[in-house]
Amino acid sequence: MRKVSKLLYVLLIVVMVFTVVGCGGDKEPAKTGDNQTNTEQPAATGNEKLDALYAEVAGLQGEDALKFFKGLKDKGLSDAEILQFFIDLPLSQANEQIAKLYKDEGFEMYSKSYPKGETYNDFQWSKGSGTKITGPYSKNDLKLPFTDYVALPEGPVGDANKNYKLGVVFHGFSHPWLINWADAAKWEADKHANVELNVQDAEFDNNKWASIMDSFIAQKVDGILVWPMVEAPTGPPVDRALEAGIPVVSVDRTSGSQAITSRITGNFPANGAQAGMYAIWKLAQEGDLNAKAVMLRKPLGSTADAVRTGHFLKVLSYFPGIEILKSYHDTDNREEAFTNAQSALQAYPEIDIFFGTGDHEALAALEATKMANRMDSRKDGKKIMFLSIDDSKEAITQVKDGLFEVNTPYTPLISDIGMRVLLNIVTDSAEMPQDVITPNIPMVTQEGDVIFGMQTQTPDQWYEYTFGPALK
Amino acid sequence: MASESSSINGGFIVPAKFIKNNMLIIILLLELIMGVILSPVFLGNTNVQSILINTAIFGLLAVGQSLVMLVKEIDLSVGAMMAFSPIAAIALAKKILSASGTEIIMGSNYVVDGLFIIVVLVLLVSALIGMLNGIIIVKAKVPSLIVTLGMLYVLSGMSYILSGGYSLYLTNLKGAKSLGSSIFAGIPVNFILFLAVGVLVILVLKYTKVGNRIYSTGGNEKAAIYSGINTDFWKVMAFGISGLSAGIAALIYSSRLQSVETIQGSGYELISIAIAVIGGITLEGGRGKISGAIIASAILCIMLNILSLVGLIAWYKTIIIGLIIIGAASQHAFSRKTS
Amino acid sequence: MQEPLLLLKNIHKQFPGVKALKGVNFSLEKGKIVSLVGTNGAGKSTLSNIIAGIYPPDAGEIFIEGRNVTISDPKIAEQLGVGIVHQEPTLVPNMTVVENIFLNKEITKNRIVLDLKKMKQESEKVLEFLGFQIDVDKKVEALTLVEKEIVEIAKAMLLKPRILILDEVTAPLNKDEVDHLFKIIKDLRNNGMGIIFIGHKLQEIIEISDSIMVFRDGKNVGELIPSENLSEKEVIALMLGSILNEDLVTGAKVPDSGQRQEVLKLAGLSKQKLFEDINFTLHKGEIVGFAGLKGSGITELFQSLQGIITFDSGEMYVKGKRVKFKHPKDGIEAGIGMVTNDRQREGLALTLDVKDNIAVSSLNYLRNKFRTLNTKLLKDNAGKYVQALSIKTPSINQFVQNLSGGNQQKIVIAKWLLRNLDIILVDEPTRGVDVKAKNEIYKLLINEKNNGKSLLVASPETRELLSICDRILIISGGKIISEVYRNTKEFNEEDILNTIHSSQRHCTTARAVFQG
Amino acid sequence: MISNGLDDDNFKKGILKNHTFILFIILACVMIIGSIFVPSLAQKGNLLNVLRLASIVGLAAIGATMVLLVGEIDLSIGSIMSLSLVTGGLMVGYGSLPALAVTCLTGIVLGIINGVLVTKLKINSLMVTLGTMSVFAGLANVVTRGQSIFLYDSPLYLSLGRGYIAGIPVPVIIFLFVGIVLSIMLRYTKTGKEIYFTGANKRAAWVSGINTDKIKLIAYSISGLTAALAGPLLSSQTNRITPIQGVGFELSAIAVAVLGGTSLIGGKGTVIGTILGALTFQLLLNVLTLSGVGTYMEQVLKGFLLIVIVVVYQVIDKPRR
Repeated sequence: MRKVSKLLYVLLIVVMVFTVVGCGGDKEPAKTGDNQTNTEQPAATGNEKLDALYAEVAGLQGEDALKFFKGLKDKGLSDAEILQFFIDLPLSQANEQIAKLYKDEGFEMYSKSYPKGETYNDFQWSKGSGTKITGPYSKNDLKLPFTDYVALPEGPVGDANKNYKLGVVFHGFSHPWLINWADAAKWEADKHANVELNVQDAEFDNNKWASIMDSFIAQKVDGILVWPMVEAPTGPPVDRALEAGIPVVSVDRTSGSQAITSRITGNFPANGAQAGMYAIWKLAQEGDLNAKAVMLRKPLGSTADAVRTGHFLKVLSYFPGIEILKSYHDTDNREEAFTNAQSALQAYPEIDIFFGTGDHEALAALEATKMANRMDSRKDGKKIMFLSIDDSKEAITQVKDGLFEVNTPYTPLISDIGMRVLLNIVTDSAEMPQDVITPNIPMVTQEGDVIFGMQTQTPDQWYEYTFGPALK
Repeated sequence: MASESSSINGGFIVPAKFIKNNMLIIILLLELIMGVILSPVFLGNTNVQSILINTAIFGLLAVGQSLVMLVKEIDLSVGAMMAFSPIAAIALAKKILSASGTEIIMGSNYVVDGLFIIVVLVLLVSALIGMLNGIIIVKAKVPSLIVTLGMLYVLSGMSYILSGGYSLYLTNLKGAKSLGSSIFAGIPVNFILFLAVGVLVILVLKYTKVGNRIYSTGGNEKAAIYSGINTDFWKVMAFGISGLSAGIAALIYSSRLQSVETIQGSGYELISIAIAVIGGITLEGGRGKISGAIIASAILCIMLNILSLVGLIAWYKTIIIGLIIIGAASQHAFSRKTS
Repeated sequence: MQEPLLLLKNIHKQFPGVKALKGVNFSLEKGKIVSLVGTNGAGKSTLSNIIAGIYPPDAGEIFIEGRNVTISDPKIAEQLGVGIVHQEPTLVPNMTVVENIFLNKEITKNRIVLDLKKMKQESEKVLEFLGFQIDVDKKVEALTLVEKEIVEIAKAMLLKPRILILDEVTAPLNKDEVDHLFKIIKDLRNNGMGIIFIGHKLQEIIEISDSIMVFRDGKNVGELIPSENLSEKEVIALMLGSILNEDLVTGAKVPDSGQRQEVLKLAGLSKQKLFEDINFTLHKGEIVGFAGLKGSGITELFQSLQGIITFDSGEMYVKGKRVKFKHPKDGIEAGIGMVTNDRQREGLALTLDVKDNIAVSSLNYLRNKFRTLNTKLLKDNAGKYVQALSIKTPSINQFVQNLSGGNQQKIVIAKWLLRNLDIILVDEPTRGVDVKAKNEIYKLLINEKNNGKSLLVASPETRELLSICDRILIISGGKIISEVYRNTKEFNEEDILNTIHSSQRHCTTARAVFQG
Repeated sequence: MISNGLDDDNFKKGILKNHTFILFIILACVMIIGSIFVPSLAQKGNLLNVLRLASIVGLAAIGATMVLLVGEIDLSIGSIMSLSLVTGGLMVGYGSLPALAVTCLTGIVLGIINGVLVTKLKINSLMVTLGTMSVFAGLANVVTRGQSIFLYDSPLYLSLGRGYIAGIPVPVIIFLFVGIVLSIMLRYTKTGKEIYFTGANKRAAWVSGINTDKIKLIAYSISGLTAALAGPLLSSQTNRITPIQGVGFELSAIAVAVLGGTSLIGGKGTVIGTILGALTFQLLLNVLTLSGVGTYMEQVLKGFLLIVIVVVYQVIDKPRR
């Protein structure tokens, strides 16, 4: 009996010890994070026009900052430049809470390492372009927005009588976003008769991911297209492939390998920044720059979460009136996000903004709010703001129905770009840059408002490009 | 099932017995043949090596799990251990070394130094946690399923807290790479390490007192106690070794991917149990051979490899694995009945 | 005079709930066989376990050859030269005979590596000494009961102990084997070993011991020196003490042959390797005994009558209706229930309470019109039988595991009585039951017979059958070899045993085949 | 009575040895302490949320309890939930009722499959259900091709997870209904007693004329059904069915059952206990979430509580030998 209790103490102590160590552990990245770069100075973007603007805005805050933002259009910035302005906007110290949060979580490091730059051949995306397909795996009706980007004609590629074997490794044949990712890649490959594809699912196990890479290397495939879940563990396998002389192209997330042949990145920064833009713009519309926000976030440490949240906070950091009530993390699981949202609604009687770093999070927040009958619980009966990311048909429909204020698209339908880049490389028909940037997609608002001079899209304009199964 | 039919009609007893006793090896051979037929690259160097490394990782877990099952317990915490032990070890090493002024973590998540102490700590931590499992179970006399399930939650939670969700790079860690990818005579050193551990365990069980201790503890605990064997001690040992082998598996895993991540090894506990079962270790305790578990781990890894070589969608893989488990379990059930 | 080999002074031992030993004094001389007798829970096994170091005494001193020792665990006992054969099996099924005999006593070369060869020779030597041929590389689970028991003894003998404790070793052995064993034990005694012998079979005890130590609730109450004129009655009297010991009840008058109604008829019932060509008829209101050795197939015959196992060939009629049961419940529905010889394994749910254990087979009849259980009815009935069978329990909600062997046995019987079966098969009605409870159970059975039930009783203790049965069938090698009626001159222990042993063919394997 | 065997004579001692009672105390403590530190805990809305979530995991846990009672274990609960959800989901086109019907039906069928494998093939249930776990999970993905199925147009289906009847969330009502029915079944019917007896001593039960195979089959099909029932409650909260909805659910279910005082050896435990277990489990998580210790610390404490509670149970009902 006494033994038993003694035991429990032991266990307790062990747990506590590690917890203590742990607290040390998870502060750590932050410190070095801000040692590396002093966030006080505006980051040099290489774009004089923008740098000048940043110098101007640095001192401003609250109403002044707002006025400055509103004035951007008159300063002769194009829509794209306006968005770029908000993406590279340096952190302001005006809102201590946000500035501190930004440092503590080491967002600087993430946004620095995330590829930025010009699109290949300065490609500009025009509304309505793209190709309708039926997902080979999901059987969804989809429209790939960027089929003209790094375009590649149908029919055999490279040496017509050579057969090109390509490997594709990703995670999640049980995950809507990722299935559509695979759909786009497969569709592109199927267009070319002499391309043979082997698509493998590593089921969110990076060791399996590595094994599959190795089996591709063993098969001496001509090229590999990958979706790395996280950076660190996916570096070595990619490097092994490169050593074996097999080009590797990553799409969306980036791998730990610096030498990777080419990487197609989405636009996490644009997501966060636009969510921030919208929040400020909307608050300004309502005439009160004071607001309380809850952030429902993807798993701690995932690039998507860090980069999006970071850029969101940067924009908000100019407005002292904004308070971040709390961050809740989930494991990419809508049920968890839902529970978190419920708790948030219980813990905080006043919530003006729900920011979700993924569609799960925002949608969960919406449902939780509905169930708690808190939709219009802000003062003078205003509706709670839902800032969503990831343009699933489900999410866009919420914008259309006026339940979500905004959705900033992040589409899986970019893997076809990756596939084309890879084909170009394996057939050495064109020189490809290491970083292939996908065009930023303007956010989707119910009315297609103009925000700080930037034209946004209506749900109907974007709907055809959205991913996932249709609601109805 | 061959054993079934034949043991009924006495004629084929001998071949039936042979098949029954060497079932696993036969399956393994069949698989190899299948692999060669289905894929030209199956026997290619890279492929073989990646199979071997996987076998090493799962095999180690399975060996530990088998020992625990031999003493009639079960360990669900091995998977979480694979993430926790290296993360905790690095966190501790950081604390310890920073006292002596050397920072082992650079750029927020690049581990650059202290390989040796980290390795030692990994082994230490994993063994200790394993033993902690055992101690709780024997002292408080509570079912291991629940204790280790609880430990699974605790450890995986701790891993996140300790690492803050960041996965750590070992790419700049001197020696880590060679630990992971050094190859001896075409065979990954890690695999040799695993074989060494496996063979050691087998020999110890067969040729020293330890074997009798373990088997009697699982086979008939009361008898063991009446013969003056401290069964509690051996149970704790089994859990300790299970933890330790999970630690070693974690080292192989991390050195292969040259990184430490919070989710590594999640779900492996069930795979390790499955392998042990396929290898003929039963939950009744005191039955089965470690060698079986080792072969079984090879069987499973080769199977997975073949399936991915022929490019089958993961959905069907899971189904096949499930069927294999049921098949194996029932096969043992039958052979037990007939004997 | 020289120090006694073993001397216990004022030993106390308390378990949660019970005082097992209250100041036992005991001494064992070199070259003596001392028997411990006493009703269940008198403390015999507790004492032997203390000597064997299974658990330490709460108070008291132990001297071995005058040296005051504390035996904190079995290993130490071993070093002090104590060897013990426990009442319950202590072999590991999945390990070989050698491994079992040498469990925790392994011989090693250079301290680490096991010396398999040597151990093999050693264990063969021991077995040879005991006069048995057993393949030492066989797994224990493949052995017969007898062989297992021998291995147990070999295990205890291995280190040539000075003190040997034999707790209930003779149970599974047949007469010859027992005689053989006794011969060996006597040799050992003559070589100066001190032997403590624990048993229920008083004849054996009187036959072998130099002195008999009688225990009663945790104290040793007296010592008897066996001699021609020491009768079991005296021993029993001392065991029971105040409890007056009426002579074993004798079965009431044989029902007059007039209205004898057949309830069970077997014609050529056979099951391979277990029993063959069993023909007999059971009448309403009679008790038929089955005398035979372990492994003579009686247990399996009974099992096949309730459908616990199925017979291969032959015909079985219940009340004239031909039946063959595939499942125990078929037997019960036809009115046949078996009180198995292993109540803990096959009779009771120890972790459930008395009322549920009594009611479990009769739940169909304890339901109200909503088809749910009528708890009141259930309690009443359970209570009724607790009364009727005078089962000693604080309440019908008591867990069965907290009751004594006798009371547990009664609960198993009560289960069938509540179900109101016509035919009850009782296999070893008094196994592990003390003398007092024995008599109660005999009375109970006879009482039921008088209420018009029919019973089959099997028992290794012939006198038990003699005392309650109307006739006795003698089984050997799975065959009925003779039948004796009460009030005939052959209806006595000697003749019956003679019949058995004269005809006895070794078929000890029968039971082993049936393990599990 | 069966569960904790209160002796009429020493009732006091009994009550202290009573798992349900202890659990109740713990629950009360969590409630009181919690609401001191986290005021928002005691709010009606919050408690309703806790109840709703508790009902979902609780339903599955009741099934787990049934299987544990007969001395077996069911690791496939989560996969059964996913598979039955998606098969039902295929029917939402034809309306909510057929969808729900199919879901429950599938659940029962899958449960029976488990039961048959365990009883007929006589394989250790942990192994069987470990196998069926991955088989069912795989099938769930095959059925929907890994896709989600949306429920926006199935108000009835949705109301399962979100609706209220007389101010009480529907899941809670379903949960309590199932709970009450089953605990009546366990206490006051033949099957119930036979379930306990089978769990306590299978061989004895068989000899006593109980069809143990049938009993186990029943237990497994109940487990399948409850798992299938819990599914819609879960998915309707978030408007969609996914083929991975139930992943990991089996472990929480078993954990809750054990928390409720169900023994892994069999023959010991009550539905009431499991219900309380579910409440405690969920309330604790809720307290932690509200007090903001963070998702990952929650997990740690969850595991810690689990270990502590089984130790406590073990200590209080150490059998006096």
